[in-house]
Amino acid sequence: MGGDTKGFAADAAGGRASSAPLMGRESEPTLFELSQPGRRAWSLRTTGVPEWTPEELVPRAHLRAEPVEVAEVSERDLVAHFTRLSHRQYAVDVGAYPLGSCTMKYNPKLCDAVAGLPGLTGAHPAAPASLVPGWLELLVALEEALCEVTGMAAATLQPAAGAAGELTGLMLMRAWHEAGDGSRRRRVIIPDSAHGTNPASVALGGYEVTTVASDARGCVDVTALEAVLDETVAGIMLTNPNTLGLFEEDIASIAAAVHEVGGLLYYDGANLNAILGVARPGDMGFDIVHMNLHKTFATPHGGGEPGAGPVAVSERLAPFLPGPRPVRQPGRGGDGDGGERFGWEMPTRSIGRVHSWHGNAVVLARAYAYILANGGDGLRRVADAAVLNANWLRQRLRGSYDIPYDRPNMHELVVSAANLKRRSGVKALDVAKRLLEEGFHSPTVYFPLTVEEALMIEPTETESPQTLEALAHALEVIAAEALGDDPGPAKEAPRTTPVSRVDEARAARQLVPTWDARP
Amino acid sequence: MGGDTKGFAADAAGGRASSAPLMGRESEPTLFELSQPGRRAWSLRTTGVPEWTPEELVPRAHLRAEPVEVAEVSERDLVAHFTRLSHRQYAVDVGAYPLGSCTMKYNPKLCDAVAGLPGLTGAHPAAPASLVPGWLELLVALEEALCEVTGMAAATLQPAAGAAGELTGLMLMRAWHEAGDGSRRRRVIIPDSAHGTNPASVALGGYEVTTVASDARGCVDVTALEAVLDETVAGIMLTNPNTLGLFEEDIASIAAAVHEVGGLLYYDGANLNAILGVARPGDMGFDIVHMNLHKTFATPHGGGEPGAGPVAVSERLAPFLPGPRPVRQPGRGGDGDGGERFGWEMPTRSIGRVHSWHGNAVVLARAYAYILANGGDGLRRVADAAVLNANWLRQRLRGSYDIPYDRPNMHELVVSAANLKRRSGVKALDVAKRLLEEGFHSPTVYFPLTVEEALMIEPTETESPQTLEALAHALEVIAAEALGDDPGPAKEAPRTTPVSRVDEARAARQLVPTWDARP
Amino acid sequence: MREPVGHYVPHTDAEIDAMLAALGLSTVDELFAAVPQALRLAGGLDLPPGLSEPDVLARLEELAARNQVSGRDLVCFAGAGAYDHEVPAVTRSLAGRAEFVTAYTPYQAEVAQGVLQALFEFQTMVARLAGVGVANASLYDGASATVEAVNLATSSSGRPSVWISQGVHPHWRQVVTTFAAGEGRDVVEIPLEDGLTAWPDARNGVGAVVAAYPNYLGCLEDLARARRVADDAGAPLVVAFDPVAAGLLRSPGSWGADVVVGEGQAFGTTLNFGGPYLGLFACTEEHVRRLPGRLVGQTVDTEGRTSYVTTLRTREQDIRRERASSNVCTNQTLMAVTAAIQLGWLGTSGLNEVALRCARGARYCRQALLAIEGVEPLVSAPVLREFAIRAPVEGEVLVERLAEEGFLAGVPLGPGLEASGCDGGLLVAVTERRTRDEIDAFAAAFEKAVR
Amino acid sequence: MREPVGHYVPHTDAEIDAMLAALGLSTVDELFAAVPQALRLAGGLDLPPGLSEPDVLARLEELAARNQVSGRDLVCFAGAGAYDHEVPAVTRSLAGRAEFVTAYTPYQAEVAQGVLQALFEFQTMVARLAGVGVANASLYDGASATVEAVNLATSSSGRPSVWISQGVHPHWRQVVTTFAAGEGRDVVEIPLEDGLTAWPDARNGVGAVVAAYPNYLGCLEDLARARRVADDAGAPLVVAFDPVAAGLLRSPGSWGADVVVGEGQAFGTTLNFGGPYLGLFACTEEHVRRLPGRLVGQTVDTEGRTSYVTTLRTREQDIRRERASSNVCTNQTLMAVTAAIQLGWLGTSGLNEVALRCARGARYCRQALLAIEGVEPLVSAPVLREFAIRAPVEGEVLVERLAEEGFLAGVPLGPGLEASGCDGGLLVAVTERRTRDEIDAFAAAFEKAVR
Ligand SMILES: Cc1ncc(COP(=O)(O)O)c(C=O)c1O
Ligand SMILES: Cc1ncc(COP(=O)(O)O)c(C=O)c1O
Repeated sequence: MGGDTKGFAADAAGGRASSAPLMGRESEPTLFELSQPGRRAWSLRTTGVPEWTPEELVPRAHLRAEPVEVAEVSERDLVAHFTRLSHRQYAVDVGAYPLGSCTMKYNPKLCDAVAGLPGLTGAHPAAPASLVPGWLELLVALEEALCEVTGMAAATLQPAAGAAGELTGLMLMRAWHEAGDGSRRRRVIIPDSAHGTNPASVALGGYEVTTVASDARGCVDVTALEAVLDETVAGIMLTNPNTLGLFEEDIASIAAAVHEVGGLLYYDGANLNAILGVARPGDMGFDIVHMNLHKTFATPHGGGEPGAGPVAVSERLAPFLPGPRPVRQPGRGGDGDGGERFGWEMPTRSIGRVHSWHGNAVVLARAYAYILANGGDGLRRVADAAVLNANWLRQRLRGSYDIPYDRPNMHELVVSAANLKRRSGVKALDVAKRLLEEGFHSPTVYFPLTVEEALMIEPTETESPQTLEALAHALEVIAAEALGDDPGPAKEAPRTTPVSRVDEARAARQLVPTWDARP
Repeated sequence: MGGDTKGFAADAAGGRASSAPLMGRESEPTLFELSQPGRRAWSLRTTGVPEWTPEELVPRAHLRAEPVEVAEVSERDLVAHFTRLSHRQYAVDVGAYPLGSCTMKYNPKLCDAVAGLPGLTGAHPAAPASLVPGWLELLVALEEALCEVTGMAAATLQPAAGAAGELTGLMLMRAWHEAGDGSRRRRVIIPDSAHGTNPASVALGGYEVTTVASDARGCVDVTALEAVLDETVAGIMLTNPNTLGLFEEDIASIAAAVHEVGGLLYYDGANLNAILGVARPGDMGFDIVHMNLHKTFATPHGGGEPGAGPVAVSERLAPFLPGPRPVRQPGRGGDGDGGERFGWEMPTRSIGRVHSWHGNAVVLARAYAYILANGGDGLRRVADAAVLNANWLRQRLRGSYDIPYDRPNMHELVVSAANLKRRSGVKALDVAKRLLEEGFHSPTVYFPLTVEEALMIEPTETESPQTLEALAHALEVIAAEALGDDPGPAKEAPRTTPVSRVDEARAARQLVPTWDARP
Repeated sequence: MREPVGHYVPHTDAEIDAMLAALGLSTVDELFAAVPQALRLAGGLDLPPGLSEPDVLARLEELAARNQVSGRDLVCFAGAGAYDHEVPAVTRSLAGRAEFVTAYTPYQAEVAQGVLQALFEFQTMVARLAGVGVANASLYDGASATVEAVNLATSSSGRPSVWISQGVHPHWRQVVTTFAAGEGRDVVEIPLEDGLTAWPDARNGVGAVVAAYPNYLGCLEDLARARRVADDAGAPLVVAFDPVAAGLLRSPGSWGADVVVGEGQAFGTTLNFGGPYLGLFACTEEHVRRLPGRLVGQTVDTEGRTSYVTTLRTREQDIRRERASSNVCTNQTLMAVTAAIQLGWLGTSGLNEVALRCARGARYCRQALLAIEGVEPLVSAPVLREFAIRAPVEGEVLVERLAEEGFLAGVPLGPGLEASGCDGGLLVAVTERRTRDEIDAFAAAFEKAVR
Repeated sequence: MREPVGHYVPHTDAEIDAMLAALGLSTVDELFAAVPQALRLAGGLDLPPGLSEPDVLARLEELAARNQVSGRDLVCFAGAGAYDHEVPAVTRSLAGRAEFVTAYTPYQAEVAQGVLQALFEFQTMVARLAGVGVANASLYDGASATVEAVNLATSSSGRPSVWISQGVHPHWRQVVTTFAAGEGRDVVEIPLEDGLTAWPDARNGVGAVVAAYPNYLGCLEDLARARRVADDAGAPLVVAFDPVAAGLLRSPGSWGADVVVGEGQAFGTTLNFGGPYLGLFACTEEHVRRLPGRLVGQTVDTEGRTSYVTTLRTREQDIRRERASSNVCTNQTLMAVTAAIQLGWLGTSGLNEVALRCARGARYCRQALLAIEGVEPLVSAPVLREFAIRAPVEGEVLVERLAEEGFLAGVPLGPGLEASGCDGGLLVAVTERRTRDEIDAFAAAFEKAVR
C-alpha cells in the first residue's frame, strides 16, 4: 500500500469496483461482505412518539440480547449492489426465453403501471367490503372472464401458483367424493409425461398416483387408461395440450371413460396459452381447471414469481370452492359501478381457505388488465401465434435435432439431443449451456421424462419470426458444431456468461445455504 | 437453412439474440435494423372523434406525401432493445464514477419519487399562478435556500445548465455595466485553468477573453491579475476551489482588486460541493454565482442531463435578473401554505427570459428535496466528506502518480501521468481506458489544460473509504504495470468492455451522424 | 387506425401467411387440426374486444379510485399479518428492475446469478432472524409456510396429529385445516386464556406443536412452555413469528423452535389487498432434506469463481415427483428479492429501530385508547406492536365508523377465536409510520365513535 | 435513533477519524485550512436541519397536492409548446432505467455505448422528421435551440441582423432577444397578418430569417414564401417546427429550411411545469461544423465492431474554448433518450396517427367552440392541431372560470403578439388524448363560461 495513508480493505468488504459483466466477469461480493459497522441506509418518519427504551417495552425474558445482524451498508452501496446483481441476470426483457412449459412471453409494461396504482396496492386485506368495492368488482370480473376462457361455471382466485391450484383442485375432488362415495376412491391417474407438480400434489392431496403411459403418438394411451380405471379412481389430471405440446385428440372419450367410473377430470391449465379461444377445458369434459396466470396471462415471472393459480370448476363443484369468494350482490343497489354491490360469500360446502387472504391480488389485477387489453379476439390471436411459432420451429429444426413426435404440435415442441449425444457426446444440457453463449435463454431440459435428452422449446407468441429464425439458427450451429470436428464448445459452455458452468454437485455435497454456513 | 421452412433474416433485422454484455460482447442492432414493415407498439385512447382523412384536414400543399419513416417494432422488441442498450452503459448506480469537475455523486432514489409526483409533473407551464401555488412555493423556497447556500440576495432558476447559467450571468454583467459605464468594458478575465464553458460563454456574451495564468501554487497569480486589470474589464470568472481542486486563498484581495476597477466577480459554482456550509461566494465578494444543481445537489446526470444552472446575485444586481420570477406575495393572504400567496413578477430592469418556461422545474424539485433531506448540517457534512475523500486519495496516490500541486486540496485532485508517459509511453488516456477494465469509470482526462497528462479525480462524498481504497489500488496497479515489463495492457485497453477502444478519428473523418448517412 | 387484434403479438399478417405457407397450411385454423371439430369453440370467446392500453389503464384507475386505501384515504391501524410499513423509493426502484421482474426460476444458473445471489442473501437474513440454520427461498405466504411446516414436522415425527395454538393467525389455521384433509391429518386447536395459549399436558400422539410469537392478539407467548409441550410429545416445535418484532424479541430458534415460519410482507411489500406476500420458512439444519421449496447454495464455477445455484433439488417435485417434500414449484421470488433489498436498506440498526418504533407507537396508542371511557384491554398478557381491546361498540362497527373519519381502525376479532373469548374485540396495530399526531387524532375520533 | 447528519455520506465517524489521522489531521475543520478564517461561515448555514426521507416526501407531496394538474384535476386543452400527449408505461419504464438516468455525458465511449447508440438513433429520427441531413444530440429546450439556430445562421451569413416571425413562440423570441444583447445582434420581429407572417420585402442586411411551422397560433405558414425572403436576403432560413405536426406536414427541409429547431417535449416527456424539455436541432450537412451541442457518430472499435462516439468535438467548448460554436456542454440527453424510446414506440404509423388524431380533435373542438354564440376564430389561416379564438370574455378570465369546471381551457394570447392583433384571445390545443366526450363537456362548460 502506497503513501502513508491507512488503507481500507477493498477486496472483501465495501467498495468493490463494478463487477457487472459490463466490466468483465468478476463476481459481486455479498451484502455481508459490503457491510461496515455503523453504516446505514434507512430513514424513517419523524413521529414524535415518546421514546421508551426497549427495556421499558419488552419483558426482560423476551428481549433479545444482541441486534439481529443483517448488514450495514449505505444507500449508495445498496443500489450499486443490486444493480450489479441485476446485470448478472437474464430476463425476458433482455432476450428470448424459450423455456418450455413456462410460457415466458413478454409482460406488458402497462400491467406494471396497473400493479403500481396506489388505489390497488394500498388496500388492506382485512378492510370490510364496503371500503374496497373496486377490488371486489375487479376480482369478480376476472373470475367471470376466466370462467368464459375455460368454459367453467365458477372459480376461486385464492391459489398463489399453479401447484397451489392443483392441490386446491385435489381437495375439491376429495370433498366432492366424500360428499358422495369418496371413501373407496384413493387413486388419481396421471400420464407419464405430466409435470412434476401433478404427482406431488396428488400425494399431498392424500391420493395414490397411478401413472398411465403415453402411446406412440405421445398422447394418453386410451386402452392403457381404461385398464386402470375403476371405482377406486378419484380422477385424472391432464394437461391438454400435453407437455409434449400435443393435443390429446381422444379427450372426449377419455372424459367419458373417467366419468363412467365416477372419476373427475382435472385440467392442468399451465398450457392454456395454446387453446385460448380455440377450445375450452369445460367443453372437453373437465371438471376442475387451474390456470397459471403468470404464464398465459402475462404476469411477469419475477425470477420465480409471484404467480396466481386460480381454479375454475363446473357447476356441480362450485359449492365446494374455497372461500370467502368475492360475489356480486345484485339485489342491493349501491356504491359499485352501475349501482351494483359486491361482497364476500362462503360457498355452502366450502373446503375452506387456501390462502392467507384473497390470493395474489395484485397479480390478479395484472391478469385482468391483460385480458381487457387483449379482449376475446386478442386472446385467440395469442393462441394462433403461439401455435404457429412452435410449429414453424419444429419444421425448421428437423434435420438438426430428432423430433420424437413429429406431428403438428400446439404451443411448444420437444426435440431430443439423443442422437447428438450418441454421435458426439454432446447432451441436452450441453446444448442448453452453449445456447446461453448465443444470447438466448435455454429451453427446458430433461422434461418431459418420457423423451430422452429432451429439449422443450416454447417460443411463445411474443417472439417475432426473426427471433425464431435466430434461435433456430443458433440451435443448428450448435448441432453442426457438435457433429463436426469439435464437440468441445458445447461441453465447455458457457464461457461468456457472468460465471462459467457451476458445480451443482459440490453445492449439494458441501451445502452452503447461508453466508454463515460457509466452511 | 434447414428444413423447408422459409427463413426470416435474423442478422440484420428483427429478433437478434441478446447482445447485452451479459451474454458476451456482441453489438446491438439499431432500431432501424429491427424494424419490420407493419409492426407497431403504440396504443392510444379511443376517442370517438370523427375520423376525418388527412386530405380533409390538411391543405394539399402542406400534406406530406409519405409518412416519416421512424421504425416499426413491437413493444417487446422495443423493450429488449433499450434494456440491452442500458446494459452497455456505465452509470453511478453501477459503480464509482470519479469524473473530475462533474461531481458524479449518488442520486437518491427519493428524488426520483419526487420527480414522479403527478402533482408536479402534470402541471402545465402556462397555467395561471392560482392553479399552481405548490409549484410556486417550491420554487421560491428553493431560491431562498440557494441564496443562503451561496450568500447571495436573489436568484433566477431559469437556466437549464451550468453553461446557460454562465451566459445568463454574463448578460447580467453586461446589463449592470450598461446601466452604468458599460460601454468601455469589453474584457472578461479568466484563469488559464478555467472550464471550457467559461471562455465560450464570455465570447457568446460579447466579451473578449483575457486569460490570466496560474502561479506555482496552482492559483490565480495576483500580480499577473493586477497587471491586466483596468477599466475595460467587465469582470472576472472564477471557480473557487478552482479546477485543480485548490482553494483560491487570495480571493479577498482578488475581489478587492476587481471591484476597485469597477469589475464584477462571477463565481462558477460547479465546485460548490467543496464549500457547502464552509464558505460562501457572497462572503468572498462575488457578485454573480451560478450553480450546477445536477452536480452539487445530486440530481442525476441523465447520460448528459437535464441539469439546472440557477444564477444567484447580490442585492444590486437583483433588478436585472431574468423573469418572470416566482415570488411571495405576503400581503395578500390566501391559498398557499400558512396563508401566503405566490405569484410571478418581472424584475424592474430584467435582462429578459432565458428559458422557454420557468427552467427545468422537475430538476429543481429534485434539488429542493435533496436540500430538505440534508438540511444545513447535512450539506456541511457533504463538503467535509467530499474534501476528506479527495485529500485521502491524493495522499494515497503519491508515489504512483505525479501530483503537480501537492498541497491540501478541496473536493478533487489533479494527478499527472506525464512521468508515466515519459518512462513507458502510457498516457493519461491509456490509464483512463485501463481503469475501465478494473470496473471504474475513468477520471476526467486532459483537463485542466494547465497540467500535462492530467487526470482529474473527484471521488465525491458518497463513495466510501473502501471504494476509494479499491480505486487507488487499481490506479496503482496500472502505474506499476506500465512501469514494469509491459505497458501493453494500458495501451490496448479496454478489452473487457462492451466495445474495445473506439476509433474517434474515423468518426470525425468519415462522419456518420445518422443511420441514413452510412456510406 | 384501430387497435390491432392481439396487441402483443408482433406478427404482421404477411408474416403469418409466410409462416403458414412454410408449413404447407393456408389458414391459421388448420394449425388446430388436432382439436376435434366438436370441441372447437364456435364464435370465439364471449369477451369484449380488446381495449387500447390507455383505455385499460383508465378502467383500472377507475376501479382503484373506488377503494379506500391506506395512505391516500385512510390512516392505517390495521395489522393482523398485513402491515403499513415504510417502503422507500430505493426498494421499489431496485426490486422493480426488469431483470428481476421478468426472469423465471433460476434454472440456468450461469445466467441467473443475480436472482440466485439475492436469494442466498435473503436466506441468510431470514435464517438469522429466525435463529435457525437454514431458510428457503420463499413460500407463497404465511399460511402456506405454516402448512409446509406442519407437513415437515409431522413427516419428521411420523405422527399426523397437530396441536396448533389459537394464537396462530386464524386464516393460517384455516388453511392448515383445509389441506389437513388430504393427508388425513388431525388438527387440534388450542385456545388462548387471557391472551396466551393454554397448552394442555402433552399427549404422546401429537406429531407437531405450532405456536405464534407474538401471537395473533399481539401477545408474547411463553415459548419455553411451548418447547416443553413439544418435548413432552416428542414432536417438533413450529413457531410462526413476526419477523419485524424479531428486531427486538429473542429469536424463535433461541427458544428452541425446530421450524420457524412467518409472513414477510413487512419487508418492502405494500399491503396489496393481501397478495402477493411472502412466506418465510426456516428450520434447523437437521431438517434440511425435508425443506419445502427452493434452496440456493453457494458453490464455484469451472474457473473457481464463487457462484450460486439451486441445490438439494432432489427434494423438489420435478425430480422426486410424488415423493417430493412439497409440491411448491414457483414461489414468491420477487418478494424475496424485495425483502433482501429492504433488509439491506434497514440493516442491523434499522431492523431494530423499526421494531422499537412499532412498540413505542403501540404503547402510546394503547394508552390513548384505554384512556377512553369504556375501552378495555381484551387480555392482560404483555404485547409488543399489536394489541386487542374491547369497546362498548363492536369491532366491526368501529371500523365502519372510523373509516368515515379517515382511519382504518383495526381488524375486528371473532371468527377463529371462538374458544379464546375475543368476540367483538378489535385488534389494533401500530407501525413505525404512525406519528403522534395521527395517533392523537385517532384516539379523538375513537372516543367519538364508541359513544 | 435520529436521522444522521448528511444521510447520503456513508462514512462512519470512526472512518472519518481514521482518514483524518492518515492525513495527519485531527479535525474535519483542518481540511479547510486554505479557506481564510475571515471567509469561514460562522454558525453554519441558516437552513433547517435535515429531514428524514419520508418527511421530505410528505412535504413535496403536500406541495404537489396543491397544484391543479392535467389528468388528476384538469382536462388539458392548453398547448403553446407544452402538450398533454400519451406517455405510455413502456416509455417511462425504459427511460427510467438507472443506467440511462445516472450516467453522464459519454466521455468514455467504451462504457457508454448505451447512451451513444440511443442518441445516434435519436439524431436519425430527428433528422428524418426535420427533413435535413444532421441533427444534434439535443439542446435545452425550444428556446435555446432557436438561439443556437440564430447564432449558426448569423455566423454563417456573417450578418448579425435577424428577422424573426411573430409566429415563433413569444418566449422563444424573448430568449433570442435576451441573448442577442451579447453579440450585438439586432432582432426584428415580423408581425402576423390574419395568422400568417407578413414578411416585408427582404433587405440585404438580414443575416437570418426565422419562421415557425405551424406557427404559435397553430397556422400553417407559407414556408415557400419564407424561403424566398431568405433567398432574397441571402440568409439561411431557420424553421421552428412542431415535430408532432410533422407526422402529417411536409418537412421543413422539404420547404428549403437550412436549420430546423423545435421543442421535443411531446415525445415522451410529461408537462413538467415547463421543464426539463428537449431542444431539437437539425440542419443541412453544409452547416455541420457549426452545429452546437453534442453530435454522435458511428465508427468502429479496434476489433471492427460497430461503435458510437461523440464526434466533431472540435466544435465544442472543451476543445476550442472561446472559439467554440456554442457554450452548450451538458444538454438534455435523458430527454433525447426518452424521445428515441417514444418515437420507437410510435413508429412510422404511430407518429402519423398521433398527428392525425390531434388534427381531428382540433377540428372537432374548434367546430364545437365556434358554434357557441359570440365565439369567433381569431384568424382565418388554415390550422392543424392548435387554434386561436376570441370570445366575449378575455382569455385569462376564461381560463380561470373553466378551471373551476375541471378544464385547462388553453393559453391566453397577448404578450409578444402586440403587433399581430391577438389580445384577449385564447389558444386552444387538442391532443390525441382528448376524447369526444371530453370535448363535448368542454364546449358545454365553455358556453356557460362566456356568458
Ligand atoms: C405443466 C405445468 N403444470 C403445473 C405447473 C406448476 O405451476 P407453478 O409453478 O405455478 O406452481 C407448471 C409450471 O411450473 C407447469 O408447467
Ligand atoms: C467547472 C465547470 N464549469 C461549468 C460547467 C458547465 O456546466 P454545464 O455542463 O451544466 O453546462 C462545468 C460542467 O460541465 C464545470 O465542471
